[in-house]
Amino acid sequence: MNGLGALLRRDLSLAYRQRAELMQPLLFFILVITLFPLGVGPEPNTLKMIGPGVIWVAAILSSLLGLERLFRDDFQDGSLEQLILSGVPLAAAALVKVFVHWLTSILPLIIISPLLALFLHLTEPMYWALVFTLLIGTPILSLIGAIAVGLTVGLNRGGVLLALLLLPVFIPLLIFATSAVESASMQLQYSGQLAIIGAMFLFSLALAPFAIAYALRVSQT
Amino acid sequence: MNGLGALLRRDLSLAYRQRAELMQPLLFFILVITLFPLGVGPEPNTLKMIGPGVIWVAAILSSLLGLERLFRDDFQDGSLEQLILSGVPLAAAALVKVFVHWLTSILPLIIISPLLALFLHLTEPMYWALVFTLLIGTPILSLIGAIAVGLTVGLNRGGVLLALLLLPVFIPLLIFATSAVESASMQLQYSGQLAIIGAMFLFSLALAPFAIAYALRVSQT
Amino acid sequence: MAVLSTQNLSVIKRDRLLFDQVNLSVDSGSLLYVKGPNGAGKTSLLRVLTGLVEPESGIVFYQDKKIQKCGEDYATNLVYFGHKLGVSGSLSAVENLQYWCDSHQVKVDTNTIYQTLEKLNLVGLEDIPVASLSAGQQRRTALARLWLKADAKLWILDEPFTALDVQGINVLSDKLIDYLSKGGAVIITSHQLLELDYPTQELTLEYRI
Amino acid sequence: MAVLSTQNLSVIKRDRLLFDQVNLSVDSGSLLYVKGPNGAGKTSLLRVLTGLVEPESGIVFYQDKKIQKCGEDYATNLVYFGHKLGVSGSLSAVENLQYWCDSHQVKVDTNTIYQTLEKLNLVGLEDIPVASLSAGQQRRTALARLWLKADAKLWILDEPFTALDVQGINVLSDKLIDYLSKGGAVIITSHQLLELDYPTQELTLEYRI
Amino acid sequence: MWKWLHPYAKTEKTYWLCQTLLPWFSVLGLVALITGAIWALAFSPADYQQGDSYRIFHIHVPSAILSKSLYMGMAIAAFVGLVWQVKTAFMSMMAIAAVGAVVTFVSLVTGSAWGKPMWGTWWEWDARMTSQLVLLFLFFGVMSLYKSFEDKQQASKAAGVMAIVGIINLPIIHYSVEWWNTLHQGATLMKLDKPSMPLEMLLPFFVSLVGWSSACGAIVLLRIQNEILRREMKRPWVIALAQQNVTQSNTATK
Ligand code: HEM
Ligand SMILES: Nc1ncnc2c1ncn2[C@@H]1O[C@H](COP(=O)(O)OP(=O)(O)OP(=O)(O)O)[C@@H](O)[C@H]1O
Ligand SMILES: Nc1ncnc2c1ncn2[C@@H]1O[C@H](COP(=O)(O)OP(=O)(O)OP(=O)(O)O)[C@@H](O)[C@H]1O
Ligand SMILES: [Mg+2]
Ligand SMILES: [Mg+2]
Repeated sequence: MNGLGALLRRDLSLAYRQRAELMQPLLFFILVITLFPLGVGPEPNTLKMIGPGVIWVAAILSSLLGLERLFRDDFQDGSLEQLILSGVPLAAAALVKVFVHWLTSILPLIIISPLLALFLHLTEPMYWALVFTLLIGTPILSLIGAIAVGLTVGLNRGGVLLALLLLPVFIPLLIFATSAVESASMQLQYSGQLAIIGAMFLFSLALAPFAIAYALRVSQT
Repeated sequence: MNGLGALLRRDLSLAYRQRAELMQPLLFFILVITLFPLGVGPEPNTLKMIGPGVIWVAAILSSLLGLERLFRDDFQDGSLEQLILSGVPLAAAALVKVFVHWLTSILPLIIISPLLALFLHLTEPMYWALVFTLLIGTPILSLIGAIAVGLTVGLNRGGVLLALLLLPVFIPLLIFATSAVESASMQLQYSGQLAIIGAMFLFSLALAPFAIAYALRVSQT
Repeated sequence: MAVLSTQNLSVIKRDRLLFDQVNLSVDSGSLLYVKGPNGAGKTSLLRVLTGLVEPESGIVFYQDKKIQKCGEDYATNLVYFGHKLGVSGSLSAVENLQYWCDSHQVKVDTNTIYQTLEKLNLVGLEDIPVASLSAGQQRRTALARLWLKADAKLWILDEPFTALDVQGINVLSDKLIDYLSKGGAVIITSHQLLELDYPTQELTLEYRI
Repeated sequence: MAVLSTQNLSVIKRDRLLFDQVNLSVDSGSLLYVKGPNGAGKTSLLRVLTGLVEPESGIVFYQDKKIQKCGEDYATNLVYFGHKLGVSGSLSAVENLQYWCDSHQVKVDTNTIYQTLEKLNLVGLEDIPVASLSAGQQRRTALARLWLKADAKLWILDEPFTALDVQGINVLSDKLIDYLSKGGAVIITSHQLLELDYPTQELTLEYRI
Repeated sequence: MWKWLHPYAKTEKTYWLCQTLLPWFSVLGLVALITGAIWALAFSPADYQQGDSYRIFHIHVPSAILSKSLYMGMAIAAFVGLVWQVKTAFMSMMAIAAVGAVVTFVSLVTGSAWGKPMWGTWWEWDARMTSQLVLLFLFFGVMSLYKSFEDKQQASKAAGVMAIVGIINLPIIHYSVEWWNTLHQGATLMKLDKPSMPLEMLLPFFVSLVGWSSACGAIVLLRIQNEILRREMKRPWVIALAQQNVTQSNTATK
């Protein structure tokens, strides 16, 4: 436990040290959402219609952006091999690292999304649906993405694999999420969609850490 | 000259070695554009209206994705200091590197964009306008982005700065490009917009290499 | 009971057999010096011994138990120091060492860390990012682990003397002898001649093409 | 006319004066050995001499001309070998060296490169990515530049012996003596005792806190 | 150019130059700001369309125009610093950066406050607003880039390059209204032909513009002096200056 706590603290303070880099997904997110009205035209109805899709796509892209860095530095400077040799259960350690990543680079997106939802003229129920789906849905991206990143950290070529692994997860996620927001815009229930996303989340939470740990061990060979 | 040719060959073969990583912006681009109809709803008219904006925003974001890698590896393994000491004019070398980056990670996007334009129900004149604006416009992104990457290569935290420096370029670029496509959709001339984008391109082509070279020299201190 | 022993180890890299049938055994208080030219497979051997890499065939035993079966027991009794330092450049020396100790279940307080860094001639540099230290100073930072985890049963050190100046080499050599005489076991590689005033077991790997 | 000379060089890092008033002069055929403990500022000095870093004050002259004014002339007559190797891991040794030679205006054909690599004991490893070589083999790859650009007037070498085995050290030492006796100038740092059979000029930097 | 600049590459000379300029700027700034404010708020007529809310104009427009001039000033300082290796130019660059950020922020806030009664919205993705926001970010960017380097020499150079590259944003701010026909009003003052504004609105505006400029100038001068003192703390002339100040204040208290 002590070891995991130390890892948590260290990763958080590393994140703080490199906070400029951490801003990246956030700025990227803001960028997307600023550029869209400029590119698409500022018509409130159009914006409202495409708004949830834009925010979700932007969130997915931003989370991809930082993901590659998740194990790269640790692999290159040898911290990863020291972690593997430390006796801390590797799956748990992987989970901690993914958690820190989510906390520092995705949670901020969710926190500022009300502001952006305003810009895109979303209504309040739509906004709440958006936040709920983001809160449950984005950890899935981080968890599954981390498997791909772990598999390729030694090879230095994560790109394709990352996309291939993530695509089958993205599509249902996006469909359920936007359908939830749509239901909300029509004042309907959307707990069904939330439940499905929640199930996906629990499933990946249970299995992904072991896959990540295995991938990291393989990277050392 | 010989030195520049060697650099070109070497960067191309490095790109080929890491082709899996190169696929990343392309996949990303496809992802955005296929996800959009899913997220927004498949109504042809809406899609057609937002299409050019979406493609342009997607191209901008994808080009950001690979940019950070432009000088990072060379800095870390010391190839950059050897290049600076090689006697090859550094501004020209920077231009070659930016060119290879554009060629290998942005040109493919432009090449597949007809396919994607189909998904978004663009008409043929719109499509041509899109391709022309992309062809002239995206090098500007690479050139200006490379300055930011050069400035921060030693810091290992390019993100924020990249976005900051690029935003002022994005805005007019996006405005002119989408307005060109709009003109095309109404069968109007759009050479005016192209001319402005072309002027921006020539301007950045003339000045950016020196700024990049200077930034790279500063990174060695 | 040997601290570490192996049975018929062999390792293949890129279809090339680096070594096979390596049987070694290191007891408490003894020093094994792995020699061999560049590319002989010293690093590969050491990484197999730590368990980071699976050998092509053969078994590694920690106190007569397969290392895969030992779980945390082996981890808490091992220090591995490889070509890569395992310190992150944006954290300071103290932060790096504090984290390392915590994650390796070593109890130390910050004072001890400062004192250790003082022994290693890093006074005044404890709190700046490791990336802005000189090459030798970065390695000293990583080597401080040997002082902090001196109750481990086994140290596996891959070229620990690299980039150290004469004073650094002396400090480290003294530490090694001190550790060995207190019953520790050391497996070491070095291209610099190992001039320790201590009985040395040698294992020479050849460079096979 | 000295190949390289300096006038009142001083360098500051993190508000600490590493050294000041360094005046040195290296003639053709002479060897300057820069000594000093870890963190004394040897690497910093060498990087200033190459022109990569601007000193806080002072001037570096190449053949009595400021190096900033020399342009390509200095570049074509210099080989710098630093802590970072300057080879990219995904390219093979031959590719790396071919590129380096082309960009440094050195004319060689592939055969020469293969022969050089053979001298450095890298037979059979010429065409695999450098990243999968051992630590010492990677350094040998980078050192091959000294063979390929032996007509440069000046070599600046920062710890070239690191990670080399005994045979490697001998090969490199022989090359250095050969180069010096043909009129080359060398500035070198090393923590391993420099045992060259050649008159050596020494410059010792102190570690100032 | 170099002949003229050369003496001011020395920090001490620059310090005394600032010292002589400072009172002029401060007095002019203070007087003009106060006159301008009273004139604009109390005497100048209300707009026939906008009523009294148009009076924000007297803060919004000077600050908006000044923000661009400050950016330009910063970039010029950066250019001088990069080309002629003048340390004091970099100090001026950083001195201007913070002031510029504040002024830009003021223009954004006042614009936004004006937008609410005029357009019924605080914020819109209008090209001018967006590019003005980008200007604020650019100021922040220069400052944060400067902060993230340990070595201040390196930091100045990097921040300088960034400041110069950012100039592209200035024409964009100006022309954005023409390119993109949305909410923000086109050029009314900065036109080549006759300004389309009554003189009794224009005059107080110019007075406040002068006031804003001089006040910012004064603050920049002060900041340059501060930076010089901080960097050269250990130099003899600074120590002498400090001792002189101490003895003066001592005699004053006695
Ligand atoms: C957040 C919102 C706003 C921002 C960021 C903003 C920004 C600017 C900027 C940057 C300028 C200087 C342009 C130049 O020098 O070329 C400017 C000028 C001006 N603004 Fe705004 N503005 C905002 C809202 C408003 C509103 C609501 C009004 C009034 C309806 C307004 C009226 C003006 C006028 C009259 C000028 C002078 C135009 C000229 O002569 O160039 N602005 N604004
Ligand atoms: N990741 C890898 N992939 C393929 N081959 C490798 C890899 N790492 C090492 N090798 C090969 O294995 C051999 C042994 O490498 P190793 O690093 O064990 O040598 P070493 O004895 O430690 O050498 P040195 O003294 O240079 O550190 C080398 O010849 C190298 O070519
Ligand atoms: N990038 C940097 N930023 C700040 N300080 C640095 C930086 N690089 C080096 N230093 C400081 O400068 C001093 C000299 O470093 P340098 O690398 O020149 O030493 P060195 O003599 O080469 O040492 P070594 O023998 O360990 O290689 C060190 O004390 C270090 O703390
Ligand atoms: Mg090795
Ligand atoms: Mg050094």
